Amino acid sequence: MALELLIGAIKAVVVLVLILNVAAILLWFERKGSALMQDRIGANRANIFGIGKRLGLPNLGLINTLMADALKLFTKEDFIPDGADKFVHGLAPFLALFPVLVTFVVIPFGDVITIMGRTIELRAAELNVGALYILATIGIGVYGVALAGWSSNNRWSLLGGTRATAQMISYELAMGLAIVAVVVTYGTLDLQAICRAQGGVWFGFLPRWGILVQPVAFLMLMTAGMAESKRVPFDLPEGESELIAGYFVEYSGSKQAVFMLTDFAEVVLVSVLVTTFFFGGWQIPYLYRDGFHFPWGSIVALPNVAVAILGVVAFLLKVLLFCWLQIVIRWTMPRFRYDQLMRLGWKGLLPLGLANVAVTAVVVVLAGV
Amino acid sequence: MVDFPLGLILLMPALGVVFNIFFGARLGRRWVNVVGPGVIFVAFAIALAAFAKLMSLPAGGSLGFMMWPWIHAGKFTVDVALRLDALSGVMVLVVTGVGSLIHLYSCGYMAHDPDVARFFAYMNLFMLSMLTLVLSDNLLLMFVGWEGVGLCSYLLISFWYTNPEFAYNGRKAFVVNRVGDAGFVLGALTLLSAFSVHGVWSFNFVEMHSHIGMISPTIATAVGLLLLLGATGKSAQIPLYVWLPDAMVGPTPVSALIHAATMVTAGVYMVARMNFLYRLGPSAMDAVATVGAVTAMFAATIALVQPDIKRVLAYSTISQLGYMFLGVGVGAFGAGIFHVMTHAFFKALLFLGAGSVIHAMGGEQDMNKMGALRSKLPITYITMLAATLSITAMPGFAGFFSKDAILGAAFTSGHFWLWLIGIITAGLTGFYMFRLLFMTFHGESRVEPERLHHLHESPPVMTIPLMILAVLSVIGGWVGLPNGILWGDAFGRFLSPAVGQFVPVVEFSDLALTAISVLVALAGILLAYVMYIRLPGLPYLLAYRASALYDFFLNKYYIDQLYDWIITKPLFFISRYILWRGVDSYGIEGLVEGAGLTVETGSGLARRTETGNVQHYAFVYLLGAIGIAAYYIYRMWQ
Amino acid sequence: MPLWFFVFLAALSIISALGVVLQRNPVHCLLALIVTLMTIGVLFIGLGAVTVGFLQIIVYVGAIMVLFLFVIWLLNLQAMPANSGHLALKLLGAIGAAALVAELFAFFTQVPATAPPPANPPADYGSVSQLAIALFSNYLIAFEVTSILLLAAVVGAVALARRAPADTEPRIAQTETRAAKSEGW
Amino acid sequence: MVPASYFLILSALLFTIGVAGVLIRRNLIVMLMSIELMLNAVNLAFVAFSRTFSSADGQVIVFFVMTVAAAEAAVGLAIMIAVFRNRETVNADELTLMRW
Repeated sequence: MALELLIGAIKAVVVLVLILNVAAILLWFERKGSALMQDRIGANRANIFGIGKRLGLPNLGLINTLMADALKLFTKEDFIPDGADKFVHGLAPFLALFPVLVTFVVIPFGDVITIMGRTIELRAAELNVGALYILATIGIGVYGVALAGWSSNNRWSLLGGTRATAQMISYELAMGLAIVAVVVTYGTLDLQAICRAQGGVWFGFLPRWGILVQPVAFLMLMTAGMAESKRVPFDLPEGESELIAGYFVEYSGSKQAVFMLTDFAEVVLVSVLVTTFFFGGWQIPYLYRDGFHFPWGSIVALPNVAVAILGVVAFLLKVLLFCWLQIVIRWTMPRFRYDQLMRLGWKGLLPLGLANVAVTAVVVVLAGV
Repeated sequence: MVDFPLGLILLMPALGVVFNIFFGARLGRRWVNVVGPGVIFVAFAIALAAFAKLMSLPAGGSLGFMMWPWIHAGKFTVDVALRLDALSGVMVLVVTGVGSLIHLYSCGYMAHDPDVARFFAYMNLFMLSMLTLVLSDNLLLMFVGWEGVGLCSYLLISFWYTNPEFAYNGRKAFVVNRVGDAGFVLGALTLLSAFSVHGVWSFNFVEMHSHIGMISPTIATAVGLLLLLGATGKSAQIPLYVWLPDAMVGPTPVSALIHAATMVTAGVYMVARMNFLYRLGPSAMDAVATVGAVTAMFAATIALVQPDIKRVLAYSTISQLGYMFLGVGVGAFGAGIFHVMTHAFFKALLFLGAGSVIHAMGGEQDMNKMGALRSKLPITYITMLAATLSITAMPGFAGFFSKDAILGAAFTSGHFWLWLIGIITAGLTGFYMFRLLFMTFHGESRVEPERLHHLHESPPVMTIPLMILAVLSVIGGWVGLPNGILWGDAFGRFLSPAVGQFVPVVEFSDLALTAISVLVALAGILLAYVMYIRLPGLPYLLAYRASALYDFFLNKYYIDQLYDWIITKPLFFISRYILWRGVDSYGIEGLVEGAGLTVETGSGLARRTETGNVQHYAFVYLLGAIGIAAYYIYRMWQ
Repeated sequence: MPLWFFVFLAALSIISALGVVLQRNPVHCLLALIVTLMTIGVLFIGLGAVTVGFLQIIVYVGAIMVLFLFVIWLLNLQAMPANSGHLALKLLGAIGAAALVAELFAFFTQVPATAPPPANPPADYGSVSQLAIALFSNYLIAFEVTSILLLAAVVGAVALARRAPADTEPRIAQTETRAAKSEGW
Repeated sequence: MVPASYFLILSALLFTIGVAGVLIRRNLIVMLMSIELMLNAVNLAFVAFSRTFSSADGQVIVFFVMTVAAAEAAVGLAIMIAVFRNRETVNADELTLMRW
């Protein structure tokens, strides 16, 4: 029992650390990437005793991102506006961050690993209704933003909060429908099972990834996910030019840091979901429990641990890839108008998702899966 | 008892009623004039057929027709069934025959009345009721007809209801009849209870007749008196005659049909029909006879001085009805019914003739404004002369035989005084009838000039019935000649199975009696001739000299005023100040409005619970939930 | 589910439920209600009805409560004086509530379910498939009717909340309200 | 394992609290919330019984209750908006036009 708890704790910590680091790295990605795309240099000032210079290393701004900003944010004054609902105002950021973080609990980041004869599922919580869980946590995620906007006693933030809430509610539907389609396809709510189902190949060479079965659902999940994460082109809740910064205008210091962290965590979450549902999660083409089985017949045997670690690495790489994709989009697209946003959500994605689910259901029934 | 579709006789007038009520006004006068009398003629034809059938049966036979079961309550059963024996046969013939003639006459008489459809509807309804009365085979159905004719009488007396006095007279007739009907109902119920004691639960005449032996004479007398009360009401005898003179305000055909020929004889018919009962209670019969005789004389005296032609006829009707009661009262039921028939002929004729006169005079009824109409209205004069001779019992005329039979029976049955009254009345009759005739048709004309120029004989539709009735008033009595002459009293023999045989107790020569009555009548006629032809001033002189007596007669013995003071006024007082102002206003309305007030206040209070506040409702809801839960806990802990 | 966990959740739910009733600010009430609902959802899961538990959170917390929040914002309801008279009603309501809870106690301490439920329910207990099978076999008609009900609710909500032609209605409404207030309704 | 009666009693308490909320609070929205609370208390009882007799029916009922609750909330809140637009209040004490 105790051992179980220990293992669970370890897994949880691992996941948490992973997410936070990925988020932090993502921040750096964002800066450097945007600088790259806009032909700027980007963050390059922070320097500790000029060590880097001495060593002649190029200044990649890592220090800015990973240390300086964090220090700055966490040492700033935590300002609470007059007339704000202090309790809710303080509670909101964590209400925003918490659901996103706990979502990762059900994400399998690898296959089973066997240590001292004990096989361990590489995910924090072995929940067999992971999909439902994800939907639930995403649903809860609304409140942080909404309450943040409301409690600040500020028109802009209230507007931002309202927009954010409306937007997230609208796109939750599309997201849910996409996930439902996948669930119907694989006939289970267990994410690990879904990942396993994506192992193996068709016609001897084509990896059985979900993208090939549910392309529509993939597009919908991607779009809806980006809308959920309220980033450009869906950043109306915080559109600087209209609402200054939307629902977290009145936040400063650590709380604002939490909001930013939430932002990136959501990006990671979207990538994770996409990876899990459509790109085999930790699956690597041709890699099985006992090693690689290439289409041309050559077999490379590998120890179980190696396979597991490979899987985790592959998972992380895929996630980072999709994070990068989102960043590229974020720096490429202009912002939607609100009516466009709503039209896309209600008139575009929702009917599409319904049709997709219907078709999927029919096909599944006919195929007798 | 042989089956015969007697129902058809009733069906005809019923059809007429329906037609006249629902289509008459729409289809117009022509149709009404065809259908109204037509149905009665058809009924008359059917009645003739039925009568022929009856004649073909051996004596004492009867026709029966069961229409439908009516009341079956325990042992008590009454059916809507008809029966035609000799008695009802005669009545049916009289009713339908005279009725059809009068209907025909009405077509002419009501030619200028806009409301003719309603008139014929009422008339047909009356025929229906009268035939029901006559044909019924049990007392209850008879009572239905009894009430029906009363209703029709009321409707027709106040036919011109726009005149308040006419409406009042109609109401008077109705109310007075109610008194009599009360007597009828009490009598009937007493009889039934008396029978039911012995296990006979029936109103059927035949059954009652067969079981009459069970009844004790006292009860029979009581019932007889009660029924007599009803008869006096319907037949306008003392003390309930007062409505008939006032009933003359109705259209003259109505007076002829209802208040002379048919309805008013219903009392006589009823007594004759219940003869088995009356035979059991001699004192009741004496009462009947006494009432009849007194009424006859009493009414005759009033008739002496009345100026209104129709009122004279009305009182003479009462007087003649008195003769009939005298007849049935002394046990000569056959003679009574005989007089009913002949009286129907000549009295109907008299009324119709008077109606023709009034028609010609443009509505004038005061004989002081008539005179010397003989040349203007020849047919009317001739026919009325025949009728007058008949009613004054001139030998050979119809009235002679019937009245003679009655008076003879009165004497030979030992009622000398009643006979004497009858004789005197005969004289009075001769006087006032010829007074009427002379004042109307003879002497010098007192007609107002502006009426003179449009004096005219009535149209044939009116005169033809007059002639037919005139013939009947002459020969109608030959069916019942005195015994020993030709075929003798065929009528009496025919009736005797139904009403029993008259047995004289005093032996006396019929011829002498006849001679006396005829002489007395002639004396009356002579007196009238003297007073109204020879010495026209004499009546006024007499009226001046004996003004007290004259006024006494003229005002009908002040009986109306008497009733007014004894009965009407106190009744109105009680009704207005005790029943209306007191009981109704405070008692009943108090109850009603009290109920309303209770509801109003109660709801006013209950209304307060509707506060419109959701939470109050929710709280009540909660209480309900608690109650239900409590109930189940109670169940659980049982 | 261990007893201590149940007790913890029960206490949490009751406290937050009381918060719903007692707090002045509608938004705080809403937050309290959200906590209650989530606790109940967790209790469902603890009882093994996993699907229903998550559905509870998705539907209630994720959708319905957000609707409430929106309306609160839309009507701009700030903390309002909770006790506007009606102390009598409050007292009676409290008494009635006490009576009700007493009765329910009387029931639930008597029900045969006092014994602990079977430790090992059927393998698929509370799973989506079990629920789905029940829904689409025994309760199919009810299910369809519910869908119709939802459609009707959507249409009705839209029809009700749509802003009426903005010229007449508000004025009438205001006069009406003013009249009402002046007459002390 | 926790006896089902504990759940039932808990649901009773929650239900009663909801009742009290409906009776005590003047704010229509809070009253609606209290109603939701009552619904959920009942749901809890249903699930407890469902677990006791390990049948799916209780959960199905819960499912339906949720659906109905969603519909009810939607319509109710819409009504509330309409009312507020007309009367400028959602105070139950001031919304008493439907009375004697």
